Amino acid sequence: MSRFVVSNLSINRAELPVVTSVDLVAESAAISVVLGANGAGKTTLLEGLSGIIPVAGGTIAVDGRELQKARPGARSREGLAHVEQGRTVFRQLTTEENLRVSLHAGADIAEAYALFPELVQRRHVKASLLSGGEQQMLVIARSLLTRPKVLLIDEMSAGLAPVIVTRLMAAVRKLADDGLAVVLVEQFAALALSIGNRAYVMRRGRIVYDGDCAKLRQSPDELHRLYLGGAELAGTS
Amino acid sequence: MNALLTSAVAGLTAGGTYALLGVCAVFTYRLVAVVNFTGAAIGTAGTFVLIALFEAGFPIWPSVLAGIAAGTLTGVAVGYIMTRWFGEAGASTKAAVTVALLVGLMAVGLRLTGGQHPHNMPELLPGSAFRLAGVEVTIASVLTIGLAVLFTILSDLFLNRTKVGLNLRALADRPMAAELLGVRVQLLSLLVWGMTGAFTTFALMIIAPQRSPNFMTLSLLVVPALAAALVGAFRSFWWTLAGGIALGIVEGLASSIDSISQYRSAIPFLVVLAVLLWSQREARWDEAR
Amino acid sequence: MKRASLRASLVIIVVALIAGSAAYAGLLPSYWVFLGTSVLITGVALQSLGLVAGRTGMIALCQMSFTGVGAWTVGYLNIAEAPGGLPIWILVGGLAAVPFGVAIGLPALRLRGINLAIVTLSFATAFDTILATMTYPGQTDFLQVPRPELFDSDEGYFVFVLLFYVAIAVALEIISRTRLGASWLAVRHSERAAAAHGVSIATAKLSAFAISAFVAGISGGLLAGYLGTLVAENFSMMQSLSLYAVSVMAGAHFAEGAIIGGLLVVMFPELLRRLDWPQDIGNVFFAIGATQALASGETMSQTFRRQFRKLLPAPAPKAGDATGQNLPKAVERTAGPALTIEGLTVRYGSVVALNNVSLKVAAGTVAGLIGPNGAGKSTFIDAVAGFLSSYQGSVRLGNKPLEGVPAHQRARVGVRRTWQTNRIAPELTVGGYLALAAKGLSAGETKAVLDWLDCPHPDTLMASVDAGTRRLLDVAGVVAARPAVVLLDEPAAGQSHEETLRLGQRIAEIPKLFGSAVLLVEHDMDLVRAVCSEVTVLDFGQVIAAGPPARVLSERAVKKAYLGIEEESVAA
Amino acid sequence: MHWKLRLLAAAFAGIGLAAMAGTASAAGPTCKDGAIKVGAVSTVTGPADFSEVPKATQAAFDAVNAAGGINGCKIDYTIADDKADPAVAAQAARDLIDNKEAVALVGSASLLDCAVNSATYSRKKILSVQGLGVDAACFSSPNVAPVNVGPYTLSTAMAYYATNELKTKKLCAFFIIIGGTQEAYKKAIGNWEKISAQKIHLIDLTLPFQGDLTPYVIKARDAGCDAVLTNQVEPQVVQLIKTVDAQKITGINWLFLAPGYTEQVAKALADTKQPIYVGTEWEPYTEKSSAANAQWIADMQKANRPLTAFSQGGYLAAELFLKVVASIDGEVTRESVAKALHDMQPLTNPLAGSPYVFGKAKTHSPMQATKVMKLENGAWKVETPDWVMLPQAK
Repeated sequence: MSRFVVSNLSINRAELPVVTSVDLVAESAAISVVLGANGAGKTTLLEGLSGIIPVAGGTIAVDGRELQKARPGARSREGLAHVEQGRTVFRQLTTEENLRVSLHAGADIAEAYALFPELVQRRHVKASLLSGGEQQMLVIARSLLTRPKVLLIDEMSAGLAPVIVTRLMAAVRKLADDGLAVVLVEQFAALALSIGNRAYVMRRGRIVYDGDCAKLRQSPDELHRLYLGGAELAGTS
Repeated sequence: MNALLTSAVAGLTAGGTYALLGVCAVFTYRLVAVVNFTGAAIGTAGTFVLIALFEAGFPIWPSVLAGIAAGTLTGVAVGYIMTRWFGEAGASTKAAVTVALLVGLMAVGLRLTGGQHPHNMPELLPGSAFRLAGVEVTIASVLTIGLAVLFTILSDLFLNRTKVGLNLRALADRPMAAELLGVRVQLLSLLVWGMTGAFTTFALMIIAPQRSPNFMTLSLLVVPALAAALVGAFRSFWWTLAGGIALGIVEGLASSIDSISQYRSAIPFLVVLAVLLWSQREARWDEAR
Repeated sequence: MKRASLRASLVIIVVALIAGSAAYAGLLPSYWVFLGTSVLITGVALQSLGLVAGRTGMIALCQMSFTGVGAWTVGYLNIAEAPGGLPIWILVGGLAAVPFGVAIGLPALRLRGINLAIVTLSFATAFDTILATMTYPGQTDFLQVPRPELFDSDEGYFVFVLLFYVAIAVALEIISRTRLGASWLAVRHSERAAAAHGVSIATAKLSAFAISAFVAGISGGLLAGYLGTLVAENFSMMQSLSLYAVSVMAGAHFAEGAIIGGLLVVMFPELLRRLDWPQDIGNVFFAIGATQALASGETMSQTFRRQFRKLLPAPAPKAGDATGQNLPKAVERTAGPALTIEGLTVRYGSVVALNNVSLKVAAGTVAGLIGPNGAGKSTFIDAVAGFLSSYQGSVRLGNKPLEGVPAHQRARVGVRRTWQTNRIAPELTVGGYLALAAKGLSAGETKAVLDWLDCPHPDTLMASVDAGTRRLLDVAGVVAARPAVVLLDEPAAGQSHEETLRLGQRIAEIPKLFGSAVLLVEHDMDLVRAVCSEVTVLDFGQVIAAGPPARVLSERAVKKAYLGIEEESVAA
Repeated sequence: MHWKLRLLAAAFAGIGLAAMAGTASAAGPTCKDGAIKVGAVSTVTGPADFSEVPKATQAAFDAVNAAGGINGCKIDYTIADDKADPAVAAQAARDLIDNKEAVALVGSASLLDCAVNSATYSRKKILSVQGLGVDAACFSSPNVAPVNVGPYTLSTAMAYYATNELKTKKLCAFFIIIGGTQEAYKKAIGNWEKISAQKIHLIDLTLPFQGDLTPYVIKARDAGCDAVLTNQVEPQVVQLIKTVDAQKITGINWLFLAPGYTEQVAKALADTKQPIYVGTEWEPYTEKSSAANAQWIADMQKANRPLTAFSQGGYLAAELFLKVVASIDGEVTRESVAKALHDMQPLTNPLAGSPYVFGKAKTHSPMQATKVMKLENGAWKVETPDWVMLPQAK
């Protein structure tokens, strides 16, 4: 059973603190949802976790192994997978080639096709020609083939039609049920909360809410306030 | 007319060289995003290792292998500098670094090889392949063109048929995404540098006897090579190949016309200018800036 | 002339006076005066390279070719016994190099970075072969380029060269503080951002190349008088390459950087000779130095400046040298729509980024444009400000259609924008940035605009300004130009809650104080609610709601766009 | 004709020597601080290495110093490297003149010393006994007189040899033009046309310093040249002949200048059947048994210096300079050395075919004789045991 623990993490961008003192936990077979409006620091947080940008302070640990100093490649080999926002497929490569890049020993491409059967008939199509939803499936499937323990997913739903988003959310839930620890960053709160276990809400680089997903779903006003601001509109929390 | 044809054929040797070096430049640019001004200098370093060993009395083919190894190592060394300190830098900065490295490499190279001091460069494959328009087309010139074609085909096969090639293409497409998937980015980059180092070295070994083997003049073959690479827009191997050969032929033609013959070395400049003005007539804004 | 440039120029002149009189009074041995002259001539060449490579950021590998043009011209004028003597010939030599500079600069309008490096290197090669076939005029007849009588001795010629050096250094110092100088730095940092301030990229690049070639030509003329006769090797490609390495290493766009570079070029061989070491170590050293400078991102001049600043107590910004009261007068605008967009559609290949979007911003108001990620907000601003190569629909400023007007012209006629990411050149001062953004702003007005937004003193270097404040400076820049319409792209991103509240108040004041209508793209709903009178909501490139913020933000479609699904399912 | 000239020269030299001997015993040169300071500007690093020239000069001076110097004056010799960089060359010359206070420059050998510095030498009134004049200015400056024939005179001489001895009817000339040598080579061919009353069949001044030579050899073949004269330096000589062989061209005599006369060239071209001739600057250095070389060989071997053509030049410059200094009566200064060189009588040395004289002329090209070598089976053979002396053009 894997456990992903982030404590007291701070990240600066261009000398400006963007993420401040974040504590976050993702358990095996569970989804930790990170919510927040744009500019709250969610993407920066994930980039710090996977090593794209350096962290200013704090620790990141997978099963007790501290990774905050390792390069992104090394973190990946330690079981940390990052699905970046913007559907970062290798555009010039076909679907199958995209999958083969990440194919680690012991993994099988069939697993990817099993998760997203839609991709089978597109296997020899250049990734740049896939639809947005297919591309998103491809990057999730791709990171799965690195045999991760922890899966970080950034803004999976951005720019996708709701029916696709629902499909993707179901797939992510299945991955968690199979034993992965998932950190799901989302701007669209409702669907994410419906599949998540633990919820975090970020605002201006800090965690302003840490609690149960189900509980947050019950109080849409609270969610609305955390999101769109304007405390005067919300009732008591 | 016949004289023109003769001089055009005579330019083939140079053309093959430009093509091969140009293809190597494109290979480097496509896979590690560096416009490499040290390309020819790296190969020259390996070539001079061959010359040194040969002059010291070692048998030729082992010396060739040692020379290629040296060229590969030089390429890896330059690549190490580029990936270690300039991995995240912009294309312009990377190009500026290779310009600075070229200055240093040439100084070191001239020092170690003694400038115009004559060297006994063994001809790897002497002789003439066939006669065309009254000109003996040498095996070496056929070989350089052949090697350029071979390199083009091999890199196609390598990139499209092997796992390492696949990883390289992924790396060139999205370096960060590749690294996030655990692809060993630095190692792969060094591999690219080593491979181009080996190929340029071999190319320069073939043509060095037909040029004056002087460290500086061989290093500066990078100018027509980059011109050829521009013809291929730093993307297409086949266009680069064609561009390099065409450049050699045009230079050959120019040397038969007395009035412009003296200014033959200006031809790469004109080609560069024309190609760029044409290919960039639409571009308005720098990418991402 | 501005105070700062006056001060810098004075420093240059005083240092020059001391050096000149020391040399002239014979305090230095003749040999050292000779070397000093060489340092200055190299310094002039380095200044020219610093201009194009350092300030504008273009890789120029043919600088010595321009120098050669100047030198050869002086040689011909000497043979032709042209009137005026050396000083005039040198200036003519400089002018003769200008067409070459412009000719190389012309492709640079379209080509950037690496391509320019290839062009200039192949030009240097081509020039090498041409020069090699041309004997220096007068060389075969031993006709030397004569020095002016007054400056014939070594000491005299040192003073002669010093005069040129100082004149060029002062001129470049002054130019660098004008809008033209700021535009070079801006183009280097971001061409788009420069165009958004109304800077013509063509003018900026061509002027840099032209002035650079002129200065390089002058250094060639000075060299002709210095050595009497020249050879092609003086201007070979290798010289250009090593000069480039030195300029990267020393930071030749700083006045002291050019001198440091000159000292390196001249004194290094001297040092090697005294140590009895081989001369070619020099180029290896320059190569390592340049690589190190590129890796650390800091040239020798910058290192020295940093060390020097550590030694001095930080100068407190002088308060009260300009009062913050007199904001520039608002431009009177007629009521009615300031900006009208109708049926705007943008396609990237098969993807439709904006679909038939219509929007009006009334003069004297602040309008908002919101929407989730990927809704097309930035594309919208790009289209309106002229940064897309094509779009369908119409954009009208007042009554004037903007179709076919390039970005920098749109900025000039009254559409100004800010950027999501910071694009201000870090080498600029705060005051220099405002001068770039708003033509003809007085010192008092500059200070007033800065005070209004709590921005730092005009003399502060941008590199030392934190990212949050730079975002405010973005806003200060566009409003100071007092355009008809200001497009603000997420100005509050990265600001604290308190700062955002303050920024909101300021944005609300813009129409009244500066006469500009504002279109605010923002994610911070508090801010939008606080300052906008009208809000338009985009989702998937379509307008899904428009109207007063209180009403729009409570609409179901908007909540759905932000929260992903219908309100009902959230409640369920 | 030739022997008369030589006799005359020998006679003059004899008179000069006698005069010197006479004065030397009377007073002889004196010096401040026991040293005569002499310098040389040479290309040591960079694209070429000519350091063997001044190093031979150094060896000759060392030998004199070891024997007690000239009249007790030791020679303090400084070699300055110019890296083939004009700026460094100018600096080096000024350093020698201003700081080292050299009285003369002896044994300099550089790609560009004369072109860059002869103006400085005029201004500073210092003379240079150039060990190896390379650029055209070495032969057209009032302050420089090289001890070698030089590429321009040698071009004329080789063309003269081609018409006189090889009976060439269609002589073609291909020249690399670098750094303003175009006029000098045109003049060299012009001189030959005057001497031989023939017209050059083809002259091409566009030979590339680097690059493929195939178009040029094809051009020579198609023009029907009997003989081709080129000024290529060592590596390109090999390149040219290899290109000619690759094109299977026969029936052309290939004439090169002194830079082609090296053992490396002979070795690299051991297999070729092409008739290859080179003109030497001095007595052929490969002739180890030649009497003319005896003294030079002995001195070089004593100093452990290699026996190259370059070292002949440096040695010759030193020997000639020493004789001139020995003739000075009084303190050896820049002025007295200049005066002695200006007033000197022609001096002969067995290494050279012509007597050396500096004199007051506006230009100096004292050496006018060469010996022609032919390449046979990887070794140089003397083709003309007697000097090929260039007659004065009418």
